Amino acid sequence: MSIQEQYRSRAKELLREGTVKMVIGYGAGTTPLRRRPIFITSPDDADRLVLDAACRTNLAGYLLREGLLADQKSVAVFLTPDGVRTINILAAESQLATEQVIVLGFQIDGENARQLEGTRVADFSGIIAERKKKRKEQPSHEVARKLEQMTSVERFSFWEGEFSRCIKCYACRAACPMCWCRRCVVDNNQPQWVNTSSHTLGNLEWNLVRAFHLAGRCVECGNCSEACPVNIPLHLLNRRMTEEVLTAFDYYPGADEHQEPVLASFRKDDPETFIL
Amino acid sequence: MTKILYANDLTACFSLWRKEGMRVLGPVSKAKTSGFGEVQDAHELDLNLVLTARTLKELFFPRTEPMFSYSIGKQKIETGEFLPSENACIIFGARPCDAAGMAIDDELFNWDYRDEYWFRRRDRSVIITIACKESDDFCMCTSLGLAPDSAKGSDVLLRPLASGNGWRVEELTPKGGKALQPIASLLKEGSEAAAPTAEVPLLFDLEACTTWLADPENFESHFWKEISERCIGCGTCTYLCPTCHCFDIQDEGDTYEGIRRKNWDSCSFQLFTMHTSGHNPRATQSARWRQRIMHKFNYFSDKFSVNSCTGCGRCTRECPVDMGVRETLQAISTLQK
Amino acid sequence: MAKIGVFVCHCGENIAAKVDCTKLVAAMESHPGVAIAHEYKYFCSEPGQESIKKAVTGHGLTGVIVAACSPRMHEATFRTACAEAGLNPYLCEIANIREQCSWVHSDGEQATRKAIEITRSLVEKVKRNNELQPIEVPVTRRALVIGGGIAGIQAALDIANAGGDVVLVEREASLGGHMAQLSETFPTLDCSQCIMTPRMVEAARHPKIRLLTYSEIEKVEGFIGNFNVTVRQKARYVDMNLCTGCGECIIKCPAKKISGEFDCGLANRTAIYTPFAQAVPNKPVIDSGHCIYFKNGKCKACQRVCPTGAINFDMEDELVELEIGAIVVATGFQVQNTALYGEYGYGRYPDVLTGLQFERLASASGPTGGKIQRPSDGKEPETIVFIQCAGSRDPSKGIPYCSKICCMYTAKHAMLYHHKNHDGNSRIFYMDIRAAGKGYDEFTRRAIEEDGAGYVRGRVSKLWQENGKLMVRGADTLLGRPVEVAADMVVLATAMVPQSDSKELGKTLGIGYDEYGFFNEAHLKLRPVETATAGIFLAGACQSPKDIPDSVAQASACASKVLALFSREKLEREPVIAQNNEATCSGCWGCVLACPYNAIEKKDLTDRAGNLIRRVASVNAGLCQGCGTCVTFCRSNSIDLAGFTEKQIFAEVMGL
Amino acid sequence: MSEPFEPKIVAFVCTYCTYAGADLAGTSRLKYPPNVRIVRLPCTGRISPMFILKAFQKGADGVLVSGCHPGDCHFDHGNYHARRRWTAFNALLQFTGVPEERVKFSWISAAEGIKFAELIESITEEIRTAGPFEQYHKLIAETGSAASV
Repeated sequence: MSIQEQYRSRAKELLREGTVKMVIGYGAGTTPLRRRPIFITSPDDADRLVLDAACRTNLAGYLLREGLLADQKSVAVFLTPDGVRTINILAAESQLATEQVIVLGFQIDGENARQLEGTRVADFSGIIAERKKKRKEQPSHEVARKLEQMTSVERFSFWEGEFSRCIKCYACRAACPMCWCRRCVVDNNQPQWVNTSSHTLGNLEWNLVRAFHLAGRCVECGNCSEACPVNIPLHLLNRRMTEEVLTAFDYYPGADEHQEPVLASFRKDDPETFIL
Repeated sequence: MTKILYANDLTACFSLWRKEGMRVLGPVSKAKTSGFGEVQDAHELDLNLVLTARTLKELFFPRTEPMFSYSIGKQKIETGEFLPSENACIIFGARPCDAAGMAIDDELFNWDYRDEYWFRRRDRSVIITIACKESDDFCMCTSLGLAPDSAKGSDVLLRPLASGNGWRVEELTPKGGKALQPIASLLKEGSEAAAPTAEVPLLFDLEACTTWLADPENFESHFWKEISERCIGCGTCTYLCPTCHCFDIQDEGDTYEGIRRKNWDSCSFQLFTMHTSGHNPRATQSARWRQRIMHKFNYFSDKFSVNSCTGCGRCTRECPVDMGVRETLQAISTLQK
Repeated sequence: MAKIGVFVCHCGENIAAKVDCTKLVAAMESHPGVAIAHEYKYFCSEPGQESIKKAVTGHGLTGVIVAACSPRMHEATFRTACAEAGLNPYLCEIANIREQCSWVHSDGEQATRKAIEITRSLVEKVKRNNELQPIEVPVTRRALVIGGGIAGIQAALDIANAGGDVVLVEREASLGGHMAQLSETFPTLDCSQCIMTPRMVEAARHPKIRLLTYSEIEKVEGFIGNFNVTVRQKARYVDMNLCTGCGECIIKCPAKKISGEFDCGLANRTAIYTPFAQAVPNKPVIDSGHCIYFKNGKCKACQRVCPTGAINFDMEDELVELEIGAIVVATGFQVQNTALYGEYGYGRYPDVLTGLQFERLASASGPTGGKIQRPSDGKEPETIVFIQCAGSRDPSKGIPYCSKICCMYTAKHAMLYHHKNHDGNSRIFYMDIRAAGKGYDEFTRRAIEEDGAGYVRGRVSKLWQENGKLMVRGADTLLGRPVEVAADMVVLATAMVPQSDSKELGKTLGIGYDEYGFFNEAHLKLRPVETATAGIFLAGACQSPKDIPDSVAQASACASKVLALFSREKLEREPVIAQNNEATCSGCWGCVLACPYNAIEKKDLTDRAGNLIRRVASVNAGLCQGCGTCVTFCRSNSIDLAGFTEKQIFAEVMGL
Repeated sequence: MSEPFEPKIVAFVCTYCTYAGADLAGTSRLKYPPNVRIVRLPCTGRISPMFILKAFQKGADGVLVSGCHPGDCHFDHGNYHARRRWTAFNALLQFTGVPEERVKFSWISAAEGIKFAELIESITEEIRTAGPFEQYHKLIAETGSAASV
């Protein structure tokens, strides 16, 4: 049985038994190469589920849809290990209870989707611990490395060019499972800390603030860069933040559901080489 | 016999226009995205694109635009204007769907008052459109009553030659004719055949859709929630739409001085209709998606007798979750059957 | 519409000599929202303040800026003046153009320009200031004293004698703490128990003191003046009301070979026991860990002999809820775990003792009746080696600090030994002799000069047993040669360390502690008995190593702080506190984690039917100290800080 | 001749340590360049990264953020939280090309009037040498000019 078939029958079973009220997964898209998020509530519809290497979107954010989890019933979601980390962070930040989440875990290896064992987020702690180790050893992104070698003037120009394209559609925010604020800071106009205009200054402010707000919370799922209609390499900013919290505080976002937010906690011996 | 512009002459053509004080803009690809930008040389253009990612409307309705500056003194308030210049501008290589969008928005911007920012730019610009010989999976102009060679909104229409060497030139407006004068020497008489235009399949029955939408019974239909369940509420579809025109007025600055700006806004945003009280009449994303569809295919056409969609397909093409006008209208036509 | 008054003070020549005050006034006069701008020689003077008050009422000012010295100097003065004129004091801000402008810049023109910018930015801030009302909180006039050693007893008695109610909580079965274990005390050599016991009795009998022994702090909630404390009274299995303290049960108890804590393991006790003869309350407790009945369900010998039927094996822990206004923490110290010093043979050789064990040997009420005898064979030692700094001042053992009391008690030990054994030899290995204190240096000199204590400056490197002797090898650094002493007994001046669970108590109380577990004072020099948490005070060795006089002094200081608090009807606090916007709060609890004061609570938002909608953060105004850490954490800008709101700071920066 | 470049520096400081340190510099009559403008906050914990961006928007060429030494925070651990934020934000600023000399962080106690004066002296000099923060100034200027298309 193909992995897709296995997961379809698992989804069917979960729905039929009433274990979950909904399965959030992937379905066929407008074109053969596209996948789209779908929401299955009846076992008969489970055959619409698709699972293959084209399933890239992190679906975790859909769990926060207003009212979805309010009835205490469970929902099953197709999640990669990074998706599971997302759930951990959302739980750590009290946005959902992990008891309500059934994980349909998978991983994309090249051209194939591979099944991951486990039902609850806690079942994936081993895989996540492994990923932390790998992340530590992983070299910076190629573009990031190039950037680090530039002078600050060149780096500023690079980002000025990238941010100048931003149209402030906030697709990055809408696509990000971590952007669940009831009111985004940019939507607070008393005072208006972040300029809402999409001139380069306003765009720079917006993108810096977003990256900062994601420090220690980003699982590097790539939803933001994928969503950006003008292809700003937002992931570079978020990856840099992840590398910073990893090296400075040995902090891997989403390690478990009890992890304290990196910026709401501290150690007395945190590094401070840059402080005069 | 008709006039032909050969691709080889394009750069020369551009310098002739520039000599007349006209700027030349056209489709360019830069940093993994594409849009309209100023060019000096024909090689800078990316004419192979089916459609630029960003639309023509940005040239007339920029995403952020200063309207006036102000400075508040103790005794008086001073203001300064930011009206766009009237320097002429050639837009070379627009697509018919984008050009049609500008004509549709002309109605809007000249409705209860004449929007100087829009019309100064419209009046100074000449849109030279190239008919499409190729389309992609998302194109749907035909379903909206347009075609890959529609003339709507264009001043000049170019039809690609079958040889690929140039274009047959069709002058559509006096403004277009005037723009062709400086390059008259480069327009050769000829009878070379044009390449066939792209075949864009009909995807839905527009009339059936508008009828369904016009029925008040359907306003509260379950359909809206189902069709938009995955919508994440970003502004991509609206910001990349050639006709979406909503904007917000923002004062930017400090206590003494600042600039009043006109910024794009989107009905997809929760904040778009949020009241100061905290009440939001369009509280759900499905209500916001319904608004977008209703506005395009019901309210707008009620007022201006034209739907505010040209079938460019960008809403689907660029949607992070694979939604768009296409899926919704297709689904509505199915409901009707 | 804002009507701001700007008052530019010359401060004599202090400001006016550098800053062109007339120019500053002119600049402010033309600034939007400024109704008037005046200059004057000394605005802090009586006529200066009067002129501000007159302007406030005369012009109906909505805000006041005094451009003068540092707000740390006269903010209170000018705010009071504004309040007297009917303007909410928090609508007054100070532009610091003296300490941070005229005094530090040489160029008058530049200083003037800077003064204008400073003042302007504060005008922008004050336009957005809100009227704030001081927060009033009632005061419960009952103090909780944690720890029944000398510090806790002293604090409790001082408070009670002044009329305050006290709850004195001691976790052992008796009051007394470490001081009750000591033999004699330096530098006067009076008997510790002789001076301690009357205090213990006084505390126990005091009508204003409620004594809870064998009890521990379970939970602390609330804030200054209004703490809610839960105390766990551990089951004693002896009914305190019925027990007469006759001691029959102790005599009959068959479990007799339990190492006694009070005698530091030098003597045994029974399973039902009083910690020591003079215990207060002098009523026994059953150690359920060693009691034969609790172990195998049979015995009850004590119950059978008890004439009043006071023994109750079914007793359970009780939780006592207390309303408390102030807390004195006096939990003391413990002696460092000697296992750290394997090289000194503690635990391996029975005649290697800690200082505290030596106290028990020397004590008239101790296991030997005050005779200095070797635990191994009961012989009187002919030579004793004392090793100072056995733990203290040794970063490699994790204790870089000085335990402060060891120099003195070692001198005392040597003295006591020589007094009891005139032919004895003492050798004291020391690093320095630290004898600062009234009569202290005289005391150590006396030990050396009159009693013949033999001081050797140097460290001990090795200790081993040979032919029934404890061989001690060390260095005499003054003579520059190694020394080897054959001793009969070795006494280690072990370090004073915090109670092993002090960090947990610190967390329960919400007070800070250092890396060792000593509690942090609010300011080492200026607020040594207060903690950073208002209403919680520190006495004795729980804050740092201390001797008896220091502990008692600090305890009395605590009492005066508590009494000062109790002398007030209500407490007024600066209203600079955080406030949360419940409409935008998403309940992520980052603020809850970040708050140093546990001042942010989780609040249920419910609909009219009482159904939970969601949970949001809610600031407890009594606990919040106004640091604003939560504000910066809050990504959605939901939480804000009165007096330093986002709007105010934004305007201040944009006004620069 | 044009006027020599005088950098604009904005300092965000906590009231208990660095503000008091700056006062001490004053009462000690130490001299330092007049380029710095101080914004007083209760604690470094209250200093948001947004403040830094707004200071730049107001044309600052440099920003200083300063508070109590670790362990000395009046609010027990506001500065420890601040330090983590700065670590992340500083990395972000540098990654986006805000030069290291434009944003400085320091611990200055109430007793360190001299350190305050010397630090202001040295960062003013450093920024004077680096020149105006032109790249940022350009972005500010753009907000005041008409859209280019």
